Amino acid sequence: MTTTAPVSPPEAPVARRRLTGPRLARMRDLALVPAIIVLVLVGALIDPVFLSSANITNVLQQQTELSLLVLAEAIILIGGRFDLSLESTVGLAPALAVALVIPAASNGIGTEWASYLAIPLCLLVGLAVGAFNGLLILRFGLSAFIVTLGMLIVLRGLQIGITGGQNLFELPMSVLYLGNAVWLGLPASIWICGILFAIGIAVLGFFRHGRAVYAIGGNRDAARAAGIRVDRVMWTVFIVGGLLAALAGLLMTGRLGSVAAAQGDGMIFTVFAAAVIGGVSMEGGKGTLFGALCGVIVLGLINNILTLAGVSAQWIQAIYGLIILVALMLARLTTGKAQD
Amino acid sequence: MTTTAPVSPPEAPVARRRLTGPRLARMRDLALVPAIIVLVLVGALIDPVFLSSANITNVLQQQTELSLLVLAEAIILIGGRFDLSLESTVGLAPALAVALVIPAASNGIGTEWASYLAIPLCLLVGLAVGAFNGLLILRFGLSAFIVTLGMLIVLRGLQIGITGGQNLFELPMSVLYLGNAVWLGLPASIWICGILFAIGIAVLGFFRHGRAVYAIGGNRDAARAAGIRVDRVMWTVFIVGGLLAALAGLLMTGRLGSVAAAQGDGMIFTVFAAAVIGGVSMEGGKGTLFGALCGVIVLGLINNILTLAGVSAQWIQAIYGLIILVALMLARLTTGKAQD
Amino acid sequence: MTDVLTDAAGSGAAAPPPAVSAHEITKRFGATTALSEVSVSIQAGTTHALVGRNGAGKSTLVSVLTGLQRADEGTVAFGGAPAPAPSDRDGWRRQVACVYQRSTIIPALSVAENLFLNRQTDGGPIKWGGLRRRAGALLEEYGVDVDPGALAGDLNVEQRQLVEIARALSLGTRFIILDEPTARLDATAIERLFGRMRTLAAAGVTMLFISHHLREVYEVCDTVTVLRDARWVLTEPVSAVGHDALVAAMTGEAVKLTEVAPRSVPDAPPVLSLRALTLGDAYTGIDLDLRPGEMVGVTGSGSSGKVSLAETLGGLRRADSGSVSVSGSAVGVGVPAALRAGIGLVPEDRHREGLVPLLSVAENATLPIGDRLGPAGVVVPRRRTAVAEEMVRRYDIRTESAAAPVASLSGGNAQKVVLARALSTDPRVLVLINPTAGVDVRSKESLLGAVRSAADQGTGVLMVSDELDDLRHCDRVLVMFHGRVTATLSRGWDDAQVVAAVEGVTSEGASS
Amino acid sequence: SSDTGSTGGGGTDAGAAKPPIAVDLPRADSDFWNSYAKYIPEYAKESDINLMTPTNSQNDIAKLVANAQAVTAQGAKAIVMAPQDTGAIASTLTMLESKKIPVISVDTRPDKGKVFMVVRADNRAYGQKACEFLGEKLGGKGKVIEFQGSLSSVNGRDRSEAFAECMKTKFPDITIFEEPTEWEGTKAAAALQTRLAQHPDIKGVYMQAGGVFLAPTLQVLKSKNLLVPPTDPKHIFIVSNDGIPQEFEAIRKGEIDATVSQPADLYAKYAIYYAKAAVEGKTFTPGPTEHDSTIIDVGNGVLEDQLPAPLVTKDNVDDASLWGNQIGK
Ligand SMILES: Nc1ncnc2c1ncn2[C@@H]1O[C@H](COP(=O)(O)OP(=O)(O)OP(=O)(O)O)[C@@H](O)[C@H]1O
Ligand SMILES: Nc1ncnc2c1ncn2[C@@H]1O[C@H](COP(=O)(O)OP(=O)(O)OP(=O)(O)O)[C@@H](O)[C@H]1O
Ligand SMILES: [Mg+2]
Ligand SMILES: [Mg+2]
Repeated sequence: MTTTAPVSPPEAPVARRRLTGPRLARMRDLALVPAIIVLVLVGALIDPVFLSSANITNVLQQQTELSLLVLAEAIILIGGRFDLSLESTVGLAPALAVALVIPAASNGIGTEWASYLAIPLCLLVGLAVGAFNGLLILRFGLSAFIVTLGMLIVLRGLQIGITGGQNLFELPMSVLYLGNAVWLGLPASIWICGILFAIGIAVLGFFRHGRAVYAIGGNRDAARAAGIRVDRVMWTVFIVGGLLAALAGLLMTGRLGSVAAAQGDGMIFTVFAAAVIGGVSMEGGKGTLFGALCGVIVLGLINNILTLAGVSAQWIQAIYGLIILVALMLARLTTGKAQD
Repeated sequence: MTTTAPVSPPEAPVARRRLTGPRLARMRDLALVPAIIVLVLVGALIDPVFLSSANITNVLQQQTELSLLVLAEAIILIGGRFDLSLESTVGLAPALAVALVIPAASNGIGTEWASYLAIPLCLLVGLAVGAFNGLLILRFGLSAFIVTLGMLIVLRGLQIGITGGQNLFELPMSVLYLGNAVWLGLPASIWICGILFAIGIAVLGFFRHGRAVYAIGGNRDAARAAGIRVDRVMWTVFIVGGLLAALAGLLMTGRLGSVAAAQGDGMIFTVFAAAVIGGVSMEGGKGTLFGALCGVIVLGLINNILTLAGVSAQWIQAIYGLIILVALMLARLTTGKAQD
Repeated sequence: MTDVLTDAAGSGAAAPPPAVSAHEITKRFGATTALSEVSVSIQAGTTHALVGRNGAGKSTLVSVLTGLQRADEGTVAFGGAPAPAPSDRDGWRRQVACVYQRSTIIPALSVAENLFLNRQTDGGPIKWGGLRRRAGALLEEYGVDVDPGALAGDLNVEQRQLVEIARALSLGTRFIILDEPTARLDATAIERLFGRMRTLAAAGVTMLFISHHLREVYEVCDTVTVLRDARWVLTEPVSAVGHDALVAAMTGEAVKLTEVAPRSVPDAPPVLSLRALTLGDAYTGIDLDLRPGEMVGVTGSGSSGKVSLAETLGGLRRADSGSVSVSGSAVGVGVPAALRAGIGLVPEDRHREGLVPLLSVAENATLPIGDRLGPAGVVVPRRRTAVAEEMVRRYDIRTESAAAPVASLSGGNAQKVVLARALSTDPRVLVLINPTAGVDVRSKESLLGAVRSAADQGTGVLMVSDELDDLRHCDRVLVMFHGRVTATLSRGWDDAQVVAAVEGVTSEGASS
Repeated sequence: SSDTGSTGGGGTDAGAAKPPIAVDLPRADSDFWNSYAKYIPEYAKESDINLMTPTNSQNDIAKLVANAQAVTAQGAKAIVMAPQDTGAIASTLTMLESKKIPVISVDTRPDKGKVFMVVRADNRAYGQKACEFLGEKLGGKGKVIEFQGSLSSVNGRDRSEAFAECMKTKFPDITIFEEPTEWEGTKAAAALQTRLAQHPDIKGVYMQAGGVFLAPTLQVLKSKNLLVPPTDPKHIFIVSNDGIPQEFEAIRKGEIDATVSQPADLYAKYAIYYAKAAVEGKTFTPGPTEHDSTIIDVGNGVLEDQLPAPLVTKDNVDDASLWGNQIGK
């Protein structure tokens, strides 16, 4: 005995009311915008100084080095890898470059190379570190976490070894320039970051090699099958990461007027926080540089507001952490998606 | 024209001489053993004191707190999650417990509860932190990385807020006891760690709920489809993690005789290093507690040897990092497997 | 289609060089030999079938032919010229396109980007609008109804498969490999694929087609190569080798496949009852009674709601309204409740929900019964191994040992582990979703045999499947269309009836 | 390009008419700096200045720079800071100088850049005093373990260098084990344990920061039964540094022998004093001051008021004027 249900007319297929992919992804990108708006409002209420162009410029300039590291880390994370050693490169690259250039009397190594070499040397160190990380991780198949953690320690150790733990403050003019110059009324470092982020967003959004990074992070085997030279692309990414970290070190050196022995120390946590708050996934293949930039700005605003509000030193850290957690929940609520 | 190969008789399938899975896994577990042997030999060469039972006991005791954190982190990592906030729990749990118990004159909060409550309170704080982390991550679907990073900051901030950034020196006897007692000729903390690791290894290796952690870390959806209560198991894991961190804090407090405002600060890097060196994967489902324990021992030996050798402060960090990298390569060579 | 078939081992000096030839390929993984001195050559313009049991080495040969893996010994040539260097991925991609057995879809990227991965643009920046339009046109051409802007991760298994096929076919290469493309497609989609393949063949494209459905081999292929235990066994025109001979070549034994024996179901109160079960857009008002020992098939086109229904029963989803009860008592929410009520599930996607790749076969198969393998939550390894070895034997799982990680198994064998897991709890109701996807003929038989014997012992079986061969084992078949059961076919239906009901064309003919 | 002048007037309403003075605290997790933080508002009230809510740079030079910029935007007329990283503050000082905002640097002397006054105790003197005390107690021979701070801290480096130099010249027969600790108690405890196993005849300890090293050191010695009165031949002589109440307590009990009291109260008092003087337009010249200290010119016109940092031993531990005896209890 069989039964037949009334045939429903061959109507249109079940409506697909779900948001389509890119739209959702874009939403996720903008997840932090409400948080930023809330922060700006709160800041303006707390102290009118907050909205002054001088203050905004300061906030932006203070975040430039962090933002370059976040740019580097975000690209590496999107490619499904990891680099902890960036924070040490921020210190070592300028320290080594400067030490090679300045006289021994100012804590240099004694080589006293021509001082115009400082910037190229600094970038070269960053490049070399990135390339070496890439070599160990990609060729020898070592864990990225552990290689770069080891490198984090080794590079910091090298810097202390080379400088004897001294700050270097007799800097060549070229090194000081970038961190201090003002172009068209804005600090040069803001321009540089802006331009690099624009390039990064364009490359990752609109160019084959940039998209390849997403593909690799999303599914390495599939990327390989699609003809992407996975190792070559990732090696480039590590090298770019090292270069960006060296550049960040250069900007920081210029801005602060010396290479501190602890320059960059402890930054990597903040770098990850900004990237992940900005929607870049630790699992690879997900997130955008725009989101990461929003993450950087959120952290910068929180810091600035806490300072302006004069929160007591005793509770400032707890409040800072709490605000980050709340910003995240906000982001979660607005996108409605679980994070990972 | 077609050819047909002579139908081979239904012979035995091609010999499969490959190492079977478990044997390989066990090899991976033992990956650090050569590194440990090399370190022991080097240590013995550098100073005969190295092999003295007093020194070995010292090395072990110094690693007890770290090892408890690694135990906690390894379980959480095997379950495919993350907890950065353990290092702050190490400080907050004993600080809060002690502050609730001691008089306000000694920087207490002023509640002056009975001092036998200190240990239970401390563990309770750890439990609560773990439960709260679990809640945010599992129920609200927030990213584990970012939740626990936020918590890391919040908890440290709470500790500074509650204690006003002071070290707590006036400790109740019960808190001092565990970090100092000697049972059967060995420090109690070594016994405690040994027993907890033994329990951990047994549970993760031979108990249903322990195996469930591996299944969850290996493939959460599959674990769910197989009837494992994924959220409940992981929540338990987070709570156990918090408890272990609180216990580590207790041992450290006892051993050092005070709750430093920065107690545990910066430990999480070392915790991850030990776990990952020990073969626990950041991707979940891989690694064993025995391996993690080996990782802890390797780091402890390196530290001890560097101290005994009297390496200059200037180069100690670089050398430390280098040795870690080399130990990794050794592990890589002996297992012959790529890491992740 | 070409009728001229040439000796695979090659004796035709006069004949044009084969489109592809693999010579004496040997490939080992550790001590496992996946391919042992296998030689295959495929004449240009033919459609060549590659068949063999699970784990015979078919996919390994594919990865060697596409340059993803390097053979330990032997050479590959395309059109007589040696294959590109291993690092020259573009070179390989000019020679061969492939639909791999494992998904190469990148979930976090859009469908359009997945289709044009690494060729989004000929140079210069990517024009996303144009890319989506091109993707839309391509998908339409292949009759795939998905939004090119959607995230690939949001597609269901079948849609992903269609996207992969569309991608491979659109690459414009003269040689295309399809590794079990039909395993996850329903009948209409398969028909569309075959139509497409015939057009390509007519245009002179060479194809290597892998499937466990021998009927499909006869339908679209010109020649067939059989692999067994990593060795080449035969290469023949399909017309020259009968079904039974093919099975014999694959299995190495001349035992015929058994016919589906008729069975009777004793009258008894239902073991599983669904009442007005409804879930959002997926399905509406499902009523069903399943008697102990009864095997009920459920089929329907993509998005008919059949999978959601099965997943609801297994506890993976939660219905909005309606009730599910086993032997009269209501089933709670979630997988543990379903297991407790006695419902076992073989989920749809073995990679996603079926298996924990790093754990051993034994452990995967015994995940739900950890509490029965020792006292007080202890899992006694010896007992687990014993139980697992029994399963390996009963379900004919090809593995080195029960302790091998399940990730090292071939697709079909992995599927058997999932079935073993579902049956490990001795369920009163067994719910299966596409249980034989990717399973070889002989294994399929043993797998369905295991299901049948479970049914014979009183387990109610609900089998969601697109495969008529599976459905033939069922006592009745429900056809779903847009979330409703639109037809019920009792034993004795013919294929056309099912296809018609699935298409929603008519259901009158289905009732008796 | 900015308009900082127009938006002044943060801080408390009470002293709205007076120019606001900003204070940045270097960290909130050390007893010493917490005491300093407590003294700041006290002395501010006493000297009747308009103190803005103190900021805290959490031992992070980048935060210090950010804070300096923020308080400048809020209209601060003088800034008191304690840059723990003395090199990296140079550009900020230049910026502040260009805005005519005087800076009082407490505890550290910036490597470069203009400051109104450095309020500091001589860290080299700390190392020197510790060396002389230990050398004397040990009779010029034996083994001493030194818990150094961090190489990247100028104060730590000054103490280490002065200690090493003094030992080398005055007590060449004393062996020093220099232990890098990064200011971490756990590292010090581990090093002490290891060294005691290696050299059971260690007779002296110099710890560069009592706040972090005191409790761990005592705990290790206690577990080795080495915490005995100075009369016992097994006694290990310990010199600490900071002058927190717990160190005094330990001195009274005979557990440690001396500490160099780093004057948290005077730091706060004279930081406020010079900040007030700076906004009032006063100037100073090198030479002795009326508060038992000397102002010296350390070069480039930078003046440094070197406050006294007394060595506290059993003899003077109950001196009520020591800051460690004024708080807590
Ligand atoms: N990467 C690998 N590492 C180890 N063993 C492997 C690997 N890939 C395949 N094998 C083994 O090689 C053999 C052949 O596998 P292959 O995937 O080629 O089989 P198949 O014929 O495609 O089977 P199916 O029909 O199930 O897809 C199997 O025993 C499999 O376990
Ligand atoms: N929980 C849900 N809420 C809303 N819509 C859903 C839900 N689950 C599934 N759907 C939608 O219901 C429709 C039917 O989905 P389902 O996966 O059950 O189809 P199916 O018959 O199994 O298809 P296939 O054969 O391709 O696997 C799809 O359009 C799907 O997007
Ligand atoms: Mg296959
Ligand atoms: Mg489906």
